[in-house]
Amino acid sequence: MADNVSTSPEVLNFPFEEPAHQRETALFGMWVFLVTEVLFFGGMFTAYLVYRYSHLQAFLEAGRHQEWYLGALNTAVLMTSGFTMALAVQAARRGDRTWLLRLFTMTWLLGAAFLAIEGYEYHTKFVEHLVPGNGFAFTGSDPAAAQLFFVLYFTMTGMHMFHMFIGLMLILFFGLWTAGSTRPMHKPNCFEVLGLYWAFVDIVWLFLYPLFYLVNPS
Amino acid sequence: MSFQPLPYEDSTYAAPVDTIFVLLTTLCSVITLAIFAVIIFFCIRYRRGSSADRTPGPPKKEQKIMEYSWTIIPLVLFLFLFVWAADVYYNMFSPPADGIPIYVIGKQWMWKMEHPEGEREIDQLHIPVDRQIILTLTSQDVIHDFDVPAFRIKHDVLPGRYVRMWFKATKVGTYYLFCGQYCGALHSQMIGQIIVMTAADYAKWLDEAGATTSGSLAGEGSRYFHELGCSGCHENSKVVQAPSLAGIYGEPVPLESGQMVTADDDYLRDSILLPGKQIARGFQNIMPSYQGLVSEEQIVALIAYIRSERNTPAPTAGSTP
Amino acid sequence: MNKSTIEHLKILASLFLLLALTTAVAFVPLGSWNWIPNLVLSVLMTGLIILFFMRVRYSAPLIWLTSVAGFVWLSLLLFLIILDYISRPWPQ
Amino acid sequence: MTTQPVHTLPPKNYLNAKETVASWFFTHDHKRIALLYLASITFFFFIGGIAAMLMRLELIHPRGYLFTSDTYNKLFTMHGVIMVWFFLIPAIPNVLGNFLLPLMIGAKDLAFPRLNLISWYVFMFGGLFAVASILFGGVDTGWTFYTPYSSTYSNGWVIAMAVGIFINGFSSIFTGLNFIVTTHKLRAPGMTWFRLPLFVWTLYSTSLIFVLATPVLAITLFLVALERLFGVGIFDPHLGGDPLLFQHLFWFYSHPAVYIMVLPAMGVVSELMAAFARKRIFGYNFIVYASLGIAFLGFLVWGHHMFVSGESIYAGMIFSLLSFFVAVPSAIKVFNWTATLYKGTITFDTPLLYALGFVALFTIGGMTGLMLASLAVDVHVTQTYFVVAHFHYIMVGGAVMAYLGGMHYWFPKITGRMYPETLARWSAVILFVGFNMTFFPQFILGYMGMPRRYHVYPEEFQMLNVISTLGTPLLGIGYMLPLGYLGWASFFGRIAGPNPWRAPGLEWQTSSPPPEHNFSAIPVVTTGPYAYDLLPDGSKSFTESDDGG
Repeated sequence: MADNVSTSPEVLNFPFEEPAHQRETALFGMWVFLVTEVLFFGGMFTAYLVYRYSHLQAFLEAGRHQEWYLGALNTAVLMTSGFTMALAVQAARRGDRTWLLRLFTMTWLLGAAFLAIEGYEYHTKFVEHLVPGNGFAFTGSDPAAAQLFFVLYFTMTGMHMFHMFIGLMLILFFGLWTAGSTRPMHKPNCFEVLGLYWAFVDIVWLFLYPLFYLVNPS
Repeated sequence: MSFQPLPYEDSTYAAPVDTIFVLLTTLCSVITLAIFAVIIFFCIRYRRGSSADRTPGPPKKEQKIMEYSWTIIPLVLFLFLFVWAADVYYNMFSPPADGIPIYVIGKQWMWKMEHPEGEREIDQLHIPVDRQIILTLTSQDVIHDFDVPAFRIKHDVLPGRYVRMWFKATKVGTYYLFCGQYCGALHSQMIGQIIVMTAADYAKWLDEAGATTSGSLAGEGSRYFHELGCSGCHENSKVVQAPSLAGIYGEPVPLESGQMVTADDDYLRDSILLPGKQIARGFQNIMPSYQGLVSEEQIVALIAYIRSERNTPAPTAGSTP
Repeated sequence: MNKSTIEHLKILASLFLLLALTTAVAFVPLGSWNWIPNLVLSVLMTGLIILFFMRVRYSAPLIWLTSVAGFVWLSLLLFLIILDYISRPWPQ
Repeated sequence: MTTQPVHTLPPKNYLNAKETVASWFFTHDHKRIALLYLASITFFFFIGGIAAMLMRLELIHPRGYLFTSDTYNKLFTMHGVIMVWFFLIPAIPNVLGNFLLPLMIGAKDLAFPRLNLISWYVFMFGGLFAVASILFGGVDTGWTFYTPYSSTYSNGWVIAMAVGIFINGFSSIFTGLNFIVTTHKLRAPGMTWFRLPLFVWTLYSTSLIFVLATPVLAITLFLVALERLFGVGIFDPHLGGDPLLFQHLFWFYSHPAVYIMVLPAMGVVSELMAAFARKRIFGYNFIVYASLGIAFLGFLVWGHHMFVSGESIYAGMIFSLLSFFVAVPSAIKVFNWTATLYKGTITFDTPLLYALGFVALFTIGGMTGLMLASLAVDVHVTQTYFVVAHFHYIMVGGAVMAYLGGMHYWFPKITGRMYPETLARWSAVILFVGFNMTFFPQFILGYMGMPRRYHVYPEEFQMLNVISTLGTPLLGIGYMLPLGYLGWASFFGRIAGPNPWRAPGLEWQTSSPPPEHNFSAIPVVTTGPYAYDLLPDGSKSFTESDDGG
């Protein structure tokens, strides 16, 4: 299996002339992009905190309807996928195609499991009439504010799931590309950038979990 | 309408606002003109081909001193004006205890005013000169803005919330009331008048206008209090399921959640529309919401009624849970 | 297993531990204040992920700086907005 | 007496390196992408400009006979949206910045050339939505999209417009990201941070704002669109929301956005001042720190747009105080430009005229900004024409003046040819006069109390409105003239040679127009910027043609 662990010369994109320079630049670029992502989600977190402050009672009541164990399970799933992804990046750096593909498969399956659990949760919300809009039914002190909680819940987890979905597509794409190519892996930076993205998606969830599932767990 | 260009001073704010404005303008103009003068002077003196001395300038240390001094001196002057302007601003939005309370409701695209005596006006507000007027503003739909340039007052009128400001007109006359916040198609036609009258004229106007109204705003509120069924629970004589509202206005209310709130306009409004939001200690959340069942005018009247009862002592028996 | 894999495993174990802790904390009756320890623990977990899974611990200072910049900026936004809300009640 | 040196265009340059249409639309060359942006924003500028002209025409008469209220509202919304997001924000960064950043730091291109092209396509895609929403019937919310009007009550194509701006935001983000990474990673050997030209510093500061502020706007407009689409009430008070939250989030972006427009303008002016005074810029370090300071403080003052909106009056006081502080770095810059002229050798070529125009108008704009930052005064003049005049002085008087000054200064670098100097000087003067005539009366109108976004207004305001409207033809000529003669000169102007201004910046050390990859060999930098005193021969002489004169 010698060809699996060969380190190969990287492809250099214009205007770079050295692999190290290209790598540093690509990673820095990704980090700057993640800064924008932090603020993108940040706008929604701001809305959450403001409304939680203004409608504490309603948020506590609405939080009752969240299954904390599903959230905890999802957090664990996502953390594990972050772990496998981090290892996948290491494998890519070593040029270890076999392990890269194995770890990618695991990451992908864990990510898909996350989406499935989240989908189940959306389904229960639908059944309990907790989806904002005309069908929304909530008995509590302030249904409008409770609806706000669920609007934020669906928007923020929805936006997070959208990011997960993109991540899964990218893993699939890079995985098939790696599996289908017999050439040594010549673009290791792609995997590192993808790894950063995936870890960021994890981080967003680490904040969504306490804010939506641990508000008032029973 | 007696609308004159600068300077017109028709409320108690006009003088301080204009003074700050004039001071700022002077200070800014002096700085601006000084910069322009220096630029023009340099441009002429150091134009290409002039024989001006161009040996290197002052040493580095002086350069730094210059940088610091032209930064810090104007800043200190401006900070002085900041404090002054902030003080006037604070004053504008801190209504005094006594004054004529007037409720203003904005809607696309008109102003509805309600006097404590029960007079209602559309796009017009009659007020006496030299009296403190306390405005409580709210909107039925989008954000509007109560803007009277002659009085130097302006504040957004928000849906779902009361904002308060006050002023004292110092001159008899008719003044423009604009909507200062873009509110839709006829935004620029949402113009009203503030009619400032002498005390005598105002009393006369109240009498004449009063002939067509059905009593004071509080009286009207009292009627709604019974018609809408509030009295069924909130009147002292009945079984105690709900807190008595006599004497509650402006007083602290302990809540179930352990917090204390003041029973101000906003609290009362919320309690009518969202009774479960802040539950008074010792009571249960059994009151139905009146959202969609009462108009902004009715809420205002109800609040005026509760306010008028503020001096009625709360019955001691009613407050035990 | 190489050294790096072992390190990753340790981090994953710590993350699970913190997850258990944050979940447990949510059940402690603190009135409505559980969110503060919860968020602190989330920040801790984030720190672990950033430092190890995202390799910032082994990166140049520029990356360190960038990795916190977004959070610092977000806290500016949050701070000034919350400032408005908590001081909203007007003088009577 | 020497004869004027005869220059020829370099036979191979970025303009003729490849000649197919596809080679333009799929180019990765930052210089060509800059020209793509130039064409697009010029197009948008004229759309926004026509809307402005129609508005001024309507305002001649106090009863507004020309348009219905609805049409007028759509016009000012269109003017605002197009001018802010599709002209002013991309103007200097995406045209001049794109063209010059790699040249100025001695790089072959931006760090991510493909992303740069994608950024343009994203920009155009966003523009498509914006233009479509106008063509289908327009939006009447004002460029500020205040809720609940925009989310519930308006009947216009708000969602399409919001989507357009959302997409446009990603173009800004990509550009900002690219600039930041390029500045960090692709500087030529010897180009240390404190040898960077000030224009690069301001582009860097601007990019920080792009990256840190734009995502918040994107998510805010996304929430508005969501609320409108599903009627779920995120900012609607009847459903528990708070319209002020929208304003906070909106101005968290839109206040720094003003600095996106004006910071690079300041950078351009710094370059021009040094070039036409033939001197090192005064207080280079102070200007650098001031740029970063503006970018930072600019994030902390958004609440001054909301002094009368219902935000807490204590928050108002804090925002007011911070707003006074943001004036400090701006003032430092104005003082430093003035000091740069001291003991210079000044020639009054068109770019300097624009730069001086910038300083004058920006100073007036900044000073009136201080009045607006003063709480009690703001209560009186906010949401009136005073504010309109103030931000036009900053954004049009400031940013557009500097943009045109920069376009003239770097025109020979971009096209290899010179523009007609006399005509250009006249055009700058006409623009300056027209601008002041249009916008100065609006300060007075504002203090008299005329609210903005009014097209039916009391008769007392008519005189000043007429004067303001009379200024617009001059303003229009001031914009049309450069479009005409710069367009002409791109093909028929005198050939300029590599360094017509005899400037020491790296962008002048390569041919004009530059070759496809900017430099034949990556330059090595040994001195700081603006080393006019170190120029080998005749540093005091200005243009080559003047050598013997």
